[in-house]
Amino acid sequence: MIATVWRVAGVGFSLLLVLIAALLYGAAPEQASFLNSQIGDLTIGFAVRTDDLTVLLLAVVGVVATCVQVYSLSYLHERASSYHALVTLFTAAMATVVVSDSLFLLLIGWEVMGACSYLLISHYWERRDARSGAVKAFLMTRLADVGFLFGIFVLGVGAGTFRISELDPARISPGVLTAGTLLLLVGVVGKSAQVPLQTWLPDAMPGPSPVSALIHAATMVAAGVFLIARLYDVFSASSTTMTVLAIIACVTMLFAALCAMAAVEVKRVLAWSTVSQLAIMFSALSLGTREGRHAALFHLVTHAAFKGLLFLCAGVLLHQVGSAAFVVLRRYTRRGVLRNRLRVTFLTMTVGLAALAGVPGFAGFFSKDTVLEAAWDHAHHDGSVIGWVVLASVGLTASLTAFYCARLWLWVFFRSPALAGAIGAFEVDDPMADLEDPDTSKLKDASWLMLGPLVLLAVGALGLGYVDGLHLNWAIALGSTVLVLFGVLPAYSLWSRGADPRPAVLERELGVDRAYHGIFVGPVRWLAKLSVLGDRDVIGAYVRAAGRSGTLASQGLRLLQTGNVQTYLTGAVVGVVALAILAGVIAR
Amino acid sequence: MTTALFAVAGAVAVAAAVMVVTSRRIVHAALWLVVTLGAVAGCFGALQAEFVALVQILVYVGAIVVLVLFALMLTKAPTNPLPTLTTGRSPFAAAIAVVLALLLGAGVVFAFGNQKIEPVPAGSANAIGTSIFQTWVLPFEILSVLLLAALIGAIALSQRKKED
Amino acid sequence: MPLVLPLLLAVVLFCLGVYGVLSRRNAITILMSLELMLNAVNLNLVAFDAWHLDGLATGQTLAVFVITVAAAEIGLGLAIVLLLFRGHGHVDADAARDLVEHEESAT
Amino acid sequence: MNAILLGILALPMLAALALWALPITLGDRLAALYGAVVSGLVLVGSVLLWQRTEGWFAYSELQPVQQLGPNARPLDAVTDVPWIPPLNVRFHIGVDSISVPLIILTALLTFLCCIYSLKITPRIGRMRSLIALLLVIEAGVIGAFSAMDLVLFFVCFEIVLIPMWLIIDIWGDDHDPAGRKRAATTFVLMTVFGSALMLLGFLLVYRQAGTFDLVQLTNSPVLGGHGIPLVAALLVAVGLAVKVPLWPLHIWLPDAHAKAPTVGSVILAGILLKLGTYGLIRILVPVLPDATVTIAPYLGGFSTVAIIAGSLACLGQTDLKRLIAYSSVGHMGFVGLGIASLSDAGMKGALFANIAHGIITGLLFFVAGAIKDRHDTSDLRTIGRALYARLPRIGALLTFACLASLGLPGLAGFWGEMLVLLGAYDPSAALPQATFRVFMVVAGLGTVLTAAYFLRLIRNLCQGDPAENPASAFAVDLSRIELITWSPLVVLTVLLGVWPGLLLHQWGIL
Repeated sequence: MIATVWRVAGVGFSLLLVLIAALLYGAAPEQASFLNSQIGDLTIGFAVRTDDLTVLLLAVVGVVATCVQVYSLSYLHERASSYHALVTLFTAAMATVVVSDSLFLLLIGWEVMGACSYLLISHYWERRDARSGAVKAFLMTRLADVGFLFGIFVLGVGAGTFRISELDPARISPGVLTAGTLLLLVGVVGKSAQVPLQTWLPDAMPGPSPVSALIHAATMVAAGVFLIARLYDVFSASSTTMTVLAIIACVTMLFAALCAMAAVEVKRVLAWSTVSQLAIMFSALSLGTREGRHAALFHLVTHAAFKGLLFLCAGVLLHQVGSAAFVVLRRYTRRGVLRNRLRVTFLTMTVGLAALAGVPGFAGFFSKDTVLEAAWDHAHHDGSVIGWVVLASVGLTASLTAFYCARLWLWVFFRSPALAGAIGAFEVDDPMADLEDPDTSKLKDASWLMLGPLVLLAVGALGLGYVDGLHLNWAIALGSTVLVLFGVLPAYSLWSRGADPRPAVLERELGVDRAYHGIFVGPVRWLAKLSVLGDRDVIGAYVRAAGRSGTLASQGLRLLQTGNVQTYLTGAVVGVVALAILAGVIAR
Repeated sequence: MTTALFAVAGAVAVAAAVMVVTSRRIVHAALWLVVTLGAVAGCFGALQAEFVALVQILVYVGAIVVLVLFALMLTKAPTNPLPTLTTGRSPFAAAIAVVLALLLGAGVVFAFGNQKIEPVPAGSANAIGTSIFQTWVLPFEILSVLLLAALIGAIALSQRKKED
Repeated sequence: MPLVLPLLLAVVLFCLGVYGVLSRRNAITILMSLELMLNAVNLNLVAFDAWHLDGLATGQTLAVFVITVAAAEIGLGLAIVLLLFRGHGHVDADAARDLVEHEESAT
Repeated sequence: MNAILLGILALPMLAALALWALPITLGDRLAALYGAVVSGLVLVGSVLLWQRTEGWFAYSELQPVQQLGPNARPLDAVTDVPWIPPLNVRFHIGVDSISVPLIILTALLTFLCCIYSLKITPRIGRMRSLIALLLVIEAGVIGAFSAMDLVLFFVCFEIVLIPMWLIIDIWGDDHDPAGRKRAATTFVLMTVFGSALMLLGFLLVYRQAGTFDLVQLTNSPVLGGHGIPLVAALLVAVGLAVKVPLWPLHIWLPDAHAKAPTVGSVILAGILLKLGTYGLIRILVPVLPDATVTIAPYLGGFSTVAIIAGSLACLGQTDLKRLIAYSSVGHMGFVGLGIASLSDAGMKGALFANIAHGIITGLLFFVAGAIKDRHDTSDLRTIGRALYARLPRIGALLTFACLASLGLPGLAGFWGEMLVLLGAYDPSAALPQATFRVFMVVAGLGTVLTAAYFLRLIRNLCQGDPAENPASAFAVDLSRIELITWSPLVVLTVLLGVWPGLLLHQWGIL
């Protein structure tokens, strides 16, 4: 009953967002502030605004949220009420971030999203990986949010206002501007899982797939991109921040793409690819030009469509097969059933992967080309080093992306001729793999409640590329197509030979996670133990010693109680004499 | 004349008092007390306080010392010299007493070193009687109540309980 | 007659009394020493009366009162000494330690 | 107005005396009902004291309002009669925008505790005495929050102690009589020690200023940052810090909270700790302004250490109630840091965090008490995991309270901490800015640690494999009385989270 109410509320609320976005489309930008209070000469309160950016993001959030809510109706049956309630709360928080004109309102939405993400990742709280992934996700973003909060302080106090629309970079001193934006960048890096705070996103995958689609692909992690786009004037006024952003983005996109190449689970591949694609958006933003901002937002929209689609497809695999690990999926594939039985899923996933890889004609191709074009323009016309670096790394990433997309597509859906039906390269993950053949008779495609959103998003992944108006730079388009081919061909050749070489260093994701564990988690645990012991054995010991010394002193004083009247009297007389002498001395 | 008389009586009193606190035989101490009290009464007389002197002899020598002797008898006090007459603290007590004496003496000399007592007319008993029964009659009556209370208290304390 | 003469006599008597009270073992001797101290006080009272001459004979009256109180006090004191003797079989003030803190009662 | 204030002071005290004096035997339910009615009346009265006009208190008896700026408004509900004339001590009470929210919080929590006791009672029973003691505490705390005379403040401060001691000692953890006795004794001895130091400080203030009257002292404070004012400030600060409690004087707190009964923990954490911080704001800062500037960096430093040390200690706890108790150390550290920053934002943050901590920790202790009652222990390992499966609603409420307590924006816990950090970023001009920025960064890391231990708690308690932790038969989920008692706290947490202006507005410009 309650679950039904929340289901209806969830779907209704997401549709409402779409409706609001449609109504606001083309409307003049407006602002309103409310519930203000005065702290010294600063105003702390809430404010909202509407403009193009708001409408764009509201539409993205609304559509993806609607898809996810509808999809979840069929996907998820246990704990549905809390799930739908939290997804709705998340959607509301994201909408708050999008419409906010007050840094504090934005922060509220920002962190409520984080909390919802935490609660939704741990939706399957009986699973160990879900629990630890959720905690990790929340703590890492929380750590980054501390920087974000300080950034708000620096900028807000420096500019004398916490209203986004009133932040004028010209009126803020350069030092404050750089410090503030760098601190804000910390929050952005955490939320969007960029290097060095990237490790939480792949570990957040034990959450339900629709949640991964909504939160960890389409919206929440893209909030960082939105924030920089929102504060673009402020950010682009500080070249230091933009350089740092460019470095982070370039390192991240390559790092994440490399990790994705070695991942052996569909959702983990997708998670790393999300990190990598977000980095592409950041690299576009780091150019500091209008084209860059436009390219980033364009890529954000198309990425929301195809990455949401891909996660929902992975969800179908999980729902129908029971796992999204390559090794399990291969067992179905070698019997040739996966592709045939899950035909809609296969087709939509193909569209999604093509868009992700940047196959010409698909949405991802156009948006990535816009990024490349913006980088080229910046590099070529302005002679900027950042432009060249971004251009090079995005190009390289395009190749790597194409590689892991092709690898995923081929290994999951196609029998490798060289292996003649054997599971091949992934058997090391499960020594029992060959002994047990899954029962494939009951495998069928999901209900249309789940497939409908897939189709809708697949249409988006196909068509969104043309929405922006076709203006291709043919040289770049050709170049990127070649790069994609450079990625696809090795993947095909490896697959056809039945080999999947995964360097150990990439499988361990360069050991970052373990290093963080050693550097932060261990010492904190040790300090916690120390602090408990310190309280008990140092501070507590002082308190106990104070009590003990009181007891001891009283026991010592008891010895004076000899019972002999004359002793007492002697003491009294001595006291009188002493007092008399003292009185004489004082009088003197 | 009175000064000489006082000095003699005082010297006797001091000497007897020393014997009281140092005598090894307790009964002797009590008897030396008689001497001391008598000498003090002499001092009173030298100060023209005949009434107080007479009361002193009557009450102290006549009553209190007799009472003390009775108590000694009742508590089976040994009449032979005692080996452990004083406590271990006696040197310390002596030191304290000497310090106190010096302190008080110095104070007295400082404060009243130049004062003299003028010879006063004898026969002050009349004046005391008048004073007691006019000015001090209320304390006097309260004192009688106190004596009564002490009497009852002494009886209550020294009464043997039935089971003894 | 100099005033200090009786006063110094009183001081000496008083301090002898103090010494006696603090050092003698026998409870009755202690009481006797107490009498010495009271006498010293009386001597002071009488001396000051003779010196001051207020016409009311205050000092002498007070001395008589003190003697009365002393009588009451020695009566009670000796009663207590008797009680002590009855309880313990001796009148040694130094050995009467019923009020001592015992170690086993410590908590 | 002053009749209302006198009424809410006198009513619980007289009601408690009447409850003791009544010769008839009163059932537990009836006693709780009586307490609920009385504290309900007090709650109504305290809400009536709420002023809709904004502004910081001002002492218009000595200065015209115009001189104090547009935001000033006079002290409300003043009663000022001589009390101990030879010592120049007056019975002077009044409220302003600082004390009213705290008084309402006090009345609310006491009321909720009485309601809660209608159904859920400590095993030992004797509700009549428990309710009477609760009412005495209520009267004492309201008295301390409205006292405008140092001696009166001290007296009210002390009135609260003994009932709390009895509550821990008599109704505390019945599995561990020795431990609860020790906890109660440590509590009472340490706080009395603190009060003694505070009284010494008050006497020094009196020696310098010649009056105990807070109104006069605020209008003509004891100036000078060295010598006797400094000693007085140190004494007052240390005395109050015991109550706050500031690291390293916090050692009484975990035991006292862990051993106290549920209502005792709620009152102790929700109200009693506020006396310390209220005292710092009401007495230390205005009366000894220069000396406060001298000691403020140290106060801020110890507060920051408290944040970190408290959070770290939480990470190592295995006992639910002790963990929540230690979390109070961290949260009160934020309040201390806000006060030490001496800035507008910091002060308001401290005041806000005070209220928010009272509400949230009250809720946390209620939930912890409910879990403890159901499992007969508060040891996390014994309770087991997967509370979501066994007690889904209570588990959800615990999660909510934890999220609120870790300072999630949008809930009440956030604004106080945020304003405190803002205050530390931009402290009073008299203070070393760089030092306070370091404090800010460290305290910011403390919020991450706070999140860490609360998530650890949720993970170890609420989540887990239900198969390994089967539900016990008697474990009942959220009962109606719990719902009724806790929902006001939940509502307030959300309300203050989305509308901090409700309180911030009230304080105007400090």
